[in-house]
Amino acid sequence: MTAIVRTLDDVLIAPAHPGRGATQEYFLNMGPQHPIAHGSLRIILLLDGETIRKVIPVPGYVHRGIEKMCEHLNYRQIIHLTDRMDYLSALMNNWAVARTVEKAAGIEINDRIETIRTIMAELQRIQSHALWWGVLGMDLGAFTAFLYSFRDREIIGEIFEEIIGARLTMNYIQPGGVMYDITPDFADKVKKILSYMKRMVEEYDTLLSGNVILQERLRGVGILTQSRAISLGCTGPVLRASGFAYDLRKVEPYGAYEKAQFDVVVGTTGDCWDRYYVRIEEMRQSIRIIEQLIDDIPAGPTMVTKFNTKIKLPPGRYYNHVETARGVLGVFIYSDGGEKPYRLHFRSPSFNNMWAITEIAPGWRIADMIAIQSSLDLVIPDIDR
Amino acid sequence: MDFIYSMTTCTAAADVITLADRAAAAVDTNIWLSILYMVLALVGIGALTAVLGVVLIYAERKIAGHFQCRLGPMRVGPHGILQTVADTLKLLLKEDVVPASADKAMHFAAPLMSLMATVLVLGVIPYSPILQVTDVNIGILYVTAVSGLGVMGILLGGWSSNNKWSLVGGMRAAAQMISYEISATLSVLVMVLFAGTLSLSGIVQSQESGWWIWRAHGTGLVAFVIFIIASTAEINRTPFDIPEGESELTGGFHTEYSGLRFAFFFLSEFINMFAASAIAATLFLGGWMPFYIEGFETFNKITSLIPPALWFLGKTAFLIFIFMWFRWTFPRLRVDQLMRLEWKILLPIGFINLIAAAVIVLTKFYFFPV
Amino acid sequence: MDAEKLIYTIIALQPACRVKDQADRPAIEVAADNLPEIMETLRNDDRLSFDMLLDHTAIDHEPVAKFELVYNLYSTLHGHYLMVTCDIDRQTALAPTMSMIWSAAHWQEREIYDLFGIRYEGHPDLRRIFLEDDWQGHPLRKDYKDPDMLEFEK
Amino acid sequence: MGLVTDRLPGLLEPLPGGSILITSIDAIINWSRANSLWPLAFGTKCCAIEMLMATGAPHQDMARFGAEVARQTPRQADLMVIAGAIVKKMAPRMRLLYEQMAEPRYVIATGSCAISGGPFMYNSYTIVRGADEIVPVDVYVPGCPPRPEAFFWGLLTLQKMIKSGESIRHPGVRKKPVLAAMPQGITADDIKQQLRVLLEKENTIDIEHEANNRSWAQKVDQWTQKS
Repeated sequence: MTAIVRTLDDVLIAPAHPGRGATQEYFLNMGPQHPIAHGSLRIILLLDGETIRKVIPVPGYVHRGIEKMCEHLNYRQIIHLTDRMDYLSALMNNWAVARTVEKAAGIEINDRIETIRTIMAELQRIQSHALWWGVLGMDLGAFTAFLYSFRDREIIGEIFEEIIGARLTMNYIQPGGVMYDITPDFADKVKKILSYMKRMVEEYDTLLSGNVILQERLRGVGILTQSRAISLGCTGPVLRASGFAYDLRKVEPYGAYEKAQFDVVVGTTGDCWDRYYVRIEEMRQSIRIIEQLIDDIPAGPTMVTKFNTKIKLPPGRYYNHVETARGVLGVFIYSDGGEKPYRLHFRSPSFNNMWAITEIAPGWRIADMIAIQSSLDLVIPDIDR
Repeated sequence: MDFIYSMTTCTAAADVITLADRAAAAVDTNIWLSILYMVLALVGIGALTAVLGVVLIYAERKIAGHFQCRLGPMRVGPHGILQTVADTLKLLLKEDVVPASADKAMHFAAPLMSLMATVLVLGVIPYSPILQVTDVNIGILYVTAVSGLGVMGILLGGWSSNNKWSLVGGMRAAAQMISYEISATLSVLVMVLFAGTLSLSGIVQSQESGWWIWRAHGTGLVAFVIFIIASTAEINRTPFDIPEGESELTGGFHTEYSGLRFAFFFLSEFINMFAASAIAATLFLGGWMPFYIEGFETFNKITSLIPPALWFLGKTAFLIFIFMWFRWTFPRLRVDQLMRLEWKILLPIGFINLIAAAVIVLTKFYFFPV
Repeated sequence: MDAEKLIYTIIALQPACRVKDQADRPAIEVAADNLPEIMETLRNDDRLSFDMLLDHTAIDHEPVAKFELVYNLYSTLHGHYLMVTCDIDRQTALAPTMSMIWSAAHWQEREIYDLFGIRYEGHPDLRRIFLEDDWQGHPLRKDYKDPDMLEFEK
Repeated sequence: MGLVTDRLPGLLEPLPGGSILITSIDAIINWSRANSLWPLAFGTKCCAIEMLMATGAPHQDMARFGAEVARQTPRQADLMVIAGAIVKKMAPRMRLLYEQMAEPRYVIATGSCAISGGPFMYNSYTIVRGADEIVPVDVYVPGCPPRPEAFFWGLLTLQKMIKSGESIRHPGVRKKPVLAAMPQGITADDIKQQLRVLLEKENTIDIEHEANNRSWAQKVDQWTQKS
């Protein structure tokens, strides 16, 4: 057995079906500039009429080599690059690196930092899921959903702008703490937003979830069974929709998740509808988590190390992960004892989730491809890194 | 029940004089007057097309804006009323790209065909008793036939662009529009049965004692709903916009069109929407007939003060608003679901409705005087 | 199952494994020849049943001319984690594929091939994943030099 | 349409008052082009969320400027908003998209990544340092990512530029953006040139090169004195 290296051209050969009356299968190129690319993913479809026979995803159109860049930066500088991977859950990406580094360097984090981190991360999870909901609506033709979701996204964003100063690339959670302390009226503002978001999640249900056309488009489409999801390495809402309750916030609680009561939302069949509704429910659960934590944020410093100290990790291999809005973001660090990682690898949730389309899309139509792709909620720079 | 049915009775019918009638009457006495009327009709239809395009696109953008908690165009002219003028001018002056591998002649003909099919319909619509270009005695048949040509333009556009997205869009359009044509025609036939005429002015005049949507023992209402659904599909608007399917097919049949030719497709979509609303208003909502309630003489006097043309425009605008409402609320259907809706749901209902209407007309089994 | 017991169970089943230190979770080191067999055991044994390949990556130990493959496994049944490392020769850069055991390995191995140039024997579709097919070299190798790359060392 | 822009100037010029007519036609054409910038739905990275999505959203509402009609197909788009990093694999595709757009076409580069490579400038083996290496850029909007308001500034700058720039006498030729904070006569090109030379200065001082570029150097001197 030897390793055979192939190129894309080797794959793009449409199977010929000789004989009378046979249909000609053809390739259709979606992306890198296509509304369903959600950025710049290229998907090549082998089609028979409108029915999908084969799906070939071609990522790499925003591959910037972040892992190589990390080898040249110290542990504090890495944080800002993680913002630009999965920009919709930037805080959770920050947290993944910070958590790995803290555990490896033995930095003890106080309760205040953990609570602030948890609240911020959950706020961003709501924001991320709201955006996903709007984009799914837009992909399926309900354009108004998109604008409603952005209306709410901006309202949550005001909190981030006030505390962090950034709208998208936060660079907030650092190894050893958070960059800025919260303002005195933080709790009141967050409570106001939560009561607003509660009503808005109901509105999402009224506008889109209850719609007959949407249910027709999503129910029973693109079923991903639990065993396949596990084998494919899917995580996050995609795995939970298939019925397996793997949520790091519950399985190995980090941050302040232990203090909060919440349910892990799971689906039953693993179709697009389950993936849709798991996320809608997760928004409600996130609201629930924040409501429990917001009232008693413990006192203490927001940075336990000095900000400018260089962190050195003892030689070894470190792997740690957090649950982002899309799934498990793992950070693998191999340190040789220096200020910079010798090798740093991100196990990105979208990368593993994306490949589920190669299994679940064949047999469905082009229009279902849109629903499947939307329901997986991929962020392309997270795949490419 | 009687009250509801008699809600929309008219007291007096106006005489219909079309522009074609005037031209014909003037041929013997003054040939120039006759030609003047013809030119007037041509210019009128041309101006209507242009004005409708500008106004409807502006309305669409404003209405969409307000549906979506924003303002819509604001900067170009007061409240952005010159926005579509700017858009039109820009599209006219934009480079006209014809793909190298496209079929040039068909690529050129497709948008023209699409626009022509819609503009031809405008000629027979009775805007008011004295404002109609010509009242063909097979008016509604003509409308069905001519608007059916629109699909040819879209199919040609999709085929000649030599682009896979366009082709898929064109094929979807052909399947969809031809299917829904059947349902639309079936519901039109119901009205033809009741009115006993194919002429559009004749159908309007037949509603002087009440609009067909109330009057035809429920068959009118069913036919109206089917007609609205079918015309949404025929004019390719959400939830039936699968031939364009912005997020699926990038632009569907008009993916490869730019500048003026794209403007033609864009315009024809909006003119089509106006035509569909106008036909629906004519058939079901009494066209230019005012809204009368029997017994309320003061109210009736006030309503009859409003000119018929305004009644017509008001009803049409209401239906156009409904189309826009659909568009900014519903998600898009899938191709097979779309076909299922037509062939398994709308078509059987349409046939049953038609048979019921035929039975009512044949047996004269009226609950109230028609 | 706690970490020590897990390691003992694995070593009892597959004596060829060695305990790997310098890791923050239970870790074993195996030789490349034994890798498929050991992985099969880890995946299929009832006491272990590591049915999820969370992460697969590689480290380029250029000074000692070795590539180190790292697998992070998770058992959805028992909820335990395991890190498996395997040294391969840097010159030949050949490794056995795991894509028959975990589907996730299919694409993770393609990524490693793309960035490190490690070729996986028996991989069904070994192609570059992020970079173009005609890209020269494998960028995450320590000796990779790109004329367009601006080095910023401070 | 080529008909108007190609033949009209030749027809009108000989007429008495023809050039005045052309000027007023120019004004109308430029007004329509400036007020109807339909963007191409093309985003690669984080900036796409801010530039193409958040700007269209209720809080900012790009529709006010008539620019909310995002086209999925390049044929119908006027404005290419480069939102995010461009890597070597994407570069040829982006060039293709630009070529597929119909004239007149405008490009706004938003965010550090699209301007210079931004945070990925160093140590990244795939990044293209600046989208202007691939397509001609009209307006640069700095930020990482820029706020939607900054994008509107870029859009309005582009509108100003279109209104004052192009003529049907010379289609396709337009003035480069004049930044608001700078005195007249210094364009973005000059600034880039200045930066490039400053970078070179840091490494090696090339006297010959300096001498050749005295003209721009004087300009920059003037600018620094004034500000």
